[in-house]
Amino acid sequence: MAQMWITMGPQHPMTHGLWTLRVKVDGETVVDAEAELGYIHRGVEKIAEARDFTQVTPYCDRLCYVSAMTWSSSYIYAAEDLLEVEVPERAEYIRCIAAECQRIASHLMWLGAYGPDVGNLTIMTWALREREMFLDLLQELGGSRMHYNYPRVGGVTRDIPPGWSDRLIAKTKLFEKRIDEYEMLLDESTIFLVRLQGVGYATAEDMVEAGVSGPNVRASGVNYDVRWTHPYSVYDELDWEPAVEKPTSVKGSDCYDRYRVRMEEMRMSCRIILDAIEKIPGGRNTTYANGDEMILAKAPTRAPEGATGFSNYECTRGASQFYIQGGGDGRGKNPYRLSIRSPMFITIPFVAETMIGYKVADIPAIMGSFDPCIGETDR
Amino acid sequence: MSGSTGLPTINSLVKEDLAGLIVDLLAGTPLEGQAEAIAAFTGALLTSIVGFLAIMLSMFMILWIERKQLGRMMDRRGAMTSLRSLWVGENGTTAGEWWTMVPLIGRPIGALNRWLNSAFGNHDPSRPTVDRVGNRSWMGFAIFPGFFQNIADGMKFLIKEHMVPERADKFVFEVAPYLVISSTVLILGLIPMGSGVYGPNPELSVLFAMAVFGIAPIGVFFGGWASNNKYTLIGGIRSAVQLTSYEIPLLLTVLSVCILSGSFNFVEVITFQGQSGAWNLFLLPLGGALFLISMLAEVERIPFDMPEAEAELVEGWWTEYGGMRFGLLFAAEYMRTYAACILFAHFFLGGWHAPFHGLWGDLPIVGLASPSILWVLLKAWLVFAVVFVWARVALLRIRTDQILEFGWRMLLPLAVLNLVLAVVFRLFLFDASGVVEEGLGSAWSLGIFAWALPLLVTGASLGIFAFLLRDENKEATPERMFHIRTLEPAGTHIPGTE
Amino acid sequence: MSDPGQNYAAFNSSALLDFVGDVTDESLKATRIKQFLSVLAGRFFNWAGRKSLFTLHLGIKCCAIEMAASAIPRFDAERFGVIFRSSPRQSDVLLVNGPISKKFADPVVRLWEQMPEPKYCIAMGECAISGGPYFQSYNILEGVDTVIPVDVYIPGCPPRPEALIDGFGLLREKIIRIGGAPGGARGKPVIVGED
Amino acid sequence: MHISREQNEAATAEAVAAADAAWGALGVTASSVAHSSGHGYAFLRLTVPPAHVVTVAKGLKHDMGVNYCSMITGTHFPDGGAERGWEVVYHLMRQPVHNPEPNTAHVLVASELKGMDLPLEIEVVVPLPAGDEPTVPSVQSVWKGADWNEKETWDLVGIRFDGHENMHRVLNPHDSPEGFHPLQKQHQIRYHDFNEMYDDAQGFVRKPVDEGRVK
Repeated sequence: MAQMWITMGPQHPMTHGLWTLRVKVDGETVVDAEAELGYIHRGVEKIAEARDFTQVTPYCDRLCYVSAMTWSSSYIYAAEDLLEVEVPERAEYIRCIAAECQRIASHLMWLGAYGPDVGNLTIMTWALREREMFLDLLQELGGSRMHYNYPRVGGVTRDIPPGWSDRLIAKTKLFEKRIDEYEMLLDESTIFLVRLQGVGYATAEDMVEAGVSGPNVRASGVNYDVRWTHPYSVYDELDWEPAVEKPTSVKGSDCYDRYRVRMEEMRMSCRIILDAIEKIPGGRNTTYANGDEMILAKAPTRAPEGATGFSNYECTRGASQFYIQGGGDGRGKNPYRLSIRSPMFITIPFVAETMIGYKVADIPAIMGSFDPCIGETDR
Repeated sequence: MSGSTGLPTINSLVKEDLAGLIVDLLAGTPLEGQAEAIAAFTGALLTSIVGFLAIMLSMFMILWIERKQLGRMMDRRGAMTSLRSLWVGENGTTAGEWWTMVPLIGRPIGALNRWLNSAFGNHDPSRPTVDRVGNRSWMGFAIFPGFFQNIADGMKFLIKEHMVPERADKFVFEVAPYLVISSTVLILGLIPMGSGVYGPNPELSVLFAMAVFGIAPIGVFFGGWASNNKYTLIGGIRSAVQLTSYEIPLLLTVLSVCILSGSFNFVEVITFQGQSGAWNLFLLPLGGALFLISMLAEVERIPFDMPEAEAELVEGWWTEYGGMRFGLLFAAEYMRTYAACILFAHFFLGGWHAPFHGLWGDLPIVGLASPSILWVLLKAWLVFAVVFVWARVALLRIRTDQILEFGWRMLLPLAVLNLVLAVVFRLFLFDASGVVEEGLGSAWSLGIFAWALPLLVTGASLGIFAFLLRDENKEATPERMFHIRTLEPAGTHIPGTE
Repeated sequence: MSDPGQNYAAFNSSALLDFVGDVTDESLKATRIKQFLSVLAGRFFNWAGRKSLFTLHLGIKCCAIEMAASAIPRFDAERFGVIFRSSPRQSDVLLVNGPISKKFADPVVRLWEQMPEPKYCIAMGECAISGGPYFQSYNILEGVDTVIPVDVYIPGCPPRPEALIDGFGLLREKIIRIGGAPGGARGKPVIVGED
Repeated sequence: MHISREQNEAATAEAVAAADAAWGALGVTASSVAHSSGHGYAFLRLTVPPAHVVTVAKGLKHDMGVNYCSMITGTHFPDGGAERGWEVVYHLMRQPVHNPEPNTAHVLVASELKGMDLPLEIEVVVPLPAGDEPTVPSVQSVWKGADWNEKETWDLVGIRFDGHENMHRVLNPHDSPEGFHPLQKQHQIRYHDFNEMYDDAQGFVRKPVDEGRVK
């Protein structure tokens, strides 16, 4: 049979967003693949040049719609580096807890989207059912289901509401049991193992060379995590360690390893949450007023001319980085240039290369295991 | 069920009373000579219609079971559509005074509509969304909530535009659905629905039904190829490969059933199960499992739904079909599933025989209170709900090469083993004197008691199953146990590079 | 035989059908049964069309996640006949849930044209309505209604799943009014939450 | 568990010394700068003349173990003077990542890391002279991860990367006008007026069938 190009996308169930994967197939085997991006390029970097530092935060929420809290926090760290703000300890704790809640919600969204990729709809409804628990918690903090606009330059918008910590602990402990339920559905199924094991190999060194980061690298047996190499929040005070999966082959991690590492990471996030909520300064049952100095420090609105800010943040899909040059329009009120480093932008072309040699039916399994998010990719 | 209890059954009504009536009516007319033939034809036609209607009307039941069972297992409520809004309108908006357009009986309909609206209609239009989301808009009662969803789907497809892709092979594109649908309906025509409720009853009806079952893949392949779309092309090829390779274990299993029962005829297979004392499932549990697995593949449901693999092939081979063509294909798929369930009931679950009917089936009132059609339908629904829907909820989609490997390397040897078992049972362990027309048969007694062989086989099979089911300690063996055992593991072979 | 796709039978069956159709039509008209039937059947088809809204599985941006959330246990849009299909040929509703970039404007129009009539378009979220937060962007159209006629607008950034379900409810109410009217006569678009 | 501040400062100081020794003669200035957010960790900032970008990149890759190119930012300074009309900033990482043996994990322990294994952030600033065609040598051959970063920087900012193979637009439509790079400062956020937008070459003319029915 002659080789042919198949264009998957932009509207395709596999893509998890809006992009195009062009694969060249020989029968059922993928011979060549290339990615085509830019279908939801919104020009956030250009828009941000006409917004002041507070107004940029909602755009960063909307960069990655699955993990809004981590992306806006990432931007906030860059802005604080630029504006030289000292953040109160309690605010750092709240940000850390909120980010870990968001990490769980994001991984659950990944799990829910991965189910249909390998042909099971049940895990989608189950995972998204538990995701609602954490969305409710975040909603109490930020007031919205998805885009919270919660971190501020210098702290957080509001303190945790009364009774929130109790609900957080109860739901987290419930969720730890639900993870076992998912594993009973998936790991106990031979079909699941047969579909995922031995498929989509990628070694750690190749991934780092190509610019992949985050859980995808940790699945290959390396515990490189920005949260401990360049600790940014209170991760150096908490009891945790990065989730690592041991790959079974010299060819690196396969889809199953990447699935396992995300499940373990959800467990680790639960551990971080339970640890952090007990250690929070000011007590977990107190609620400070908006703008109290315990949760929000005074921040300047203008950046010094020529100053730069940079943040390196472990997002749910890898290291997200922001680079801001101050001193734009409005004499320093706006960023002069806001540059966003999206982990998936670099990962997607790498995944396209990873697929070569596998079957057409493996494409969604491999693609989904890397957890693509097109919102941050296209910016 | 024997019709000897004195009360009329469908069989006796059609075959005896109606035949007598026709013969009486035709007496004295020029057709008197052919009266017997006409009566037989009319009887066959009527029974066919009854059986066919039973299947077609209960089709909606299958779809409903799937929706509800799926919803329950996924922790959802599932479809809730009722007929009520046909008259009442959507909440917030009533249907208006449409009845004024109906001539003659417009006013009574209007009165009925007003009454329906006040009784079951829009009680609190100020909070429609809250009611909808909280599922509190169900004032009054609903019969089979969600049952009418499938009717709505089908009716909607009727009014959809018919589109043919510009570059498609139009003739084949149009013909392919009819190939699939007509062959599917033909199977249902051959399957008996109850004791005496069948139209044609050819001597080799099992063989004929399985042959007809094999026509649909051709239509699938035609449709996939003619759509001029790469997804449908791959889907069609996958379908052809999968269906042909699973036909073989399926046919071997059916062959084993026929050997065991000594006939290629549905009615005789079922009657044999009723008279010999045990259903085939308890004699050939392996055969039952093989039949279900290969039937899952034949009707292209999860875990064998590669031809329609949503994740990579959009909608598979029917991606380009819309409107009523798609609606019919969709219905045909469920008809095939339903036919598979009924076939399983016939081959392995004793057809229209009630459980333990040999013990109590002769009691006059009880025997009649369990109509044979209902038993067939109940068994088919049970098989569908327990096996087909549950598999869809709990399992994932297998890859094409794994499907083929599973079919050729595991199912085929097992099917041969099953065939050998059936031959051994029939040749050496069968006691022909134990086949009785009434009461408990003892054909498989081994000379001990009536259910000796079935109990033995079932117990042994359950033991083997439990042994295979035990949890392996996956941590103990670090190397992956679940690699596909192909010559070249996945990811190592790229065509054209050697 | 100008169009070989239409007449593949050896005999001309369409003439026969036309003849039978004309005769039946006349007789129905004469007895006023036609009006009777068309009102009742029209109601029935209208009910079917609005109770079975297959939605194209098209995820553009944030609202796509809420679209997925509307299918899960808590909200479960399938209760109302909203089922997501992947092929535009089998869909009734195009749910545009994100900004339309210049690169995607052509594909989205193509998706719309691939859907068979009667079809409806819902603009979900600010981006699809007007460009939303990206209204100033160099790469984003000012709403999907610049390229596709929209039936229902669901404001929100993103709208909650309840709002999406309400949008489908309003679409059903609209279908009661307009029926499956193809092309024109679609009436004004509906906006969720508007008094 | 985490990398301590002392380790971070030692690594940065060592890197500064190494960079000074290696490329001091080429006009490369190296300095250690501390972030003011987070825990104030330091990073290495290099200012490199455009001619020596590939030399420095190869040195970083092979001598200092910098294996990760995470971000390339181009900036347009229309009033930045003749020396700094454009600027390209490379953000690089040193990640101590090695392939583990099968069935084991390569777990790094912070207290045992030293020398070239310590994680490090590097910021390489390359000022470019003003002009219409800012050009910088490509580091695509040094880091694979720089490939799409350079494509994106060319697409959005218009910095040319000499020696970059297979350069094409990644975010903007392929049929964008030649020379349209939206992040250059002479472009407004949206410079089209409404009608222009739908009539331009890559935009889409309103469909006649929709005329009068929408908006």
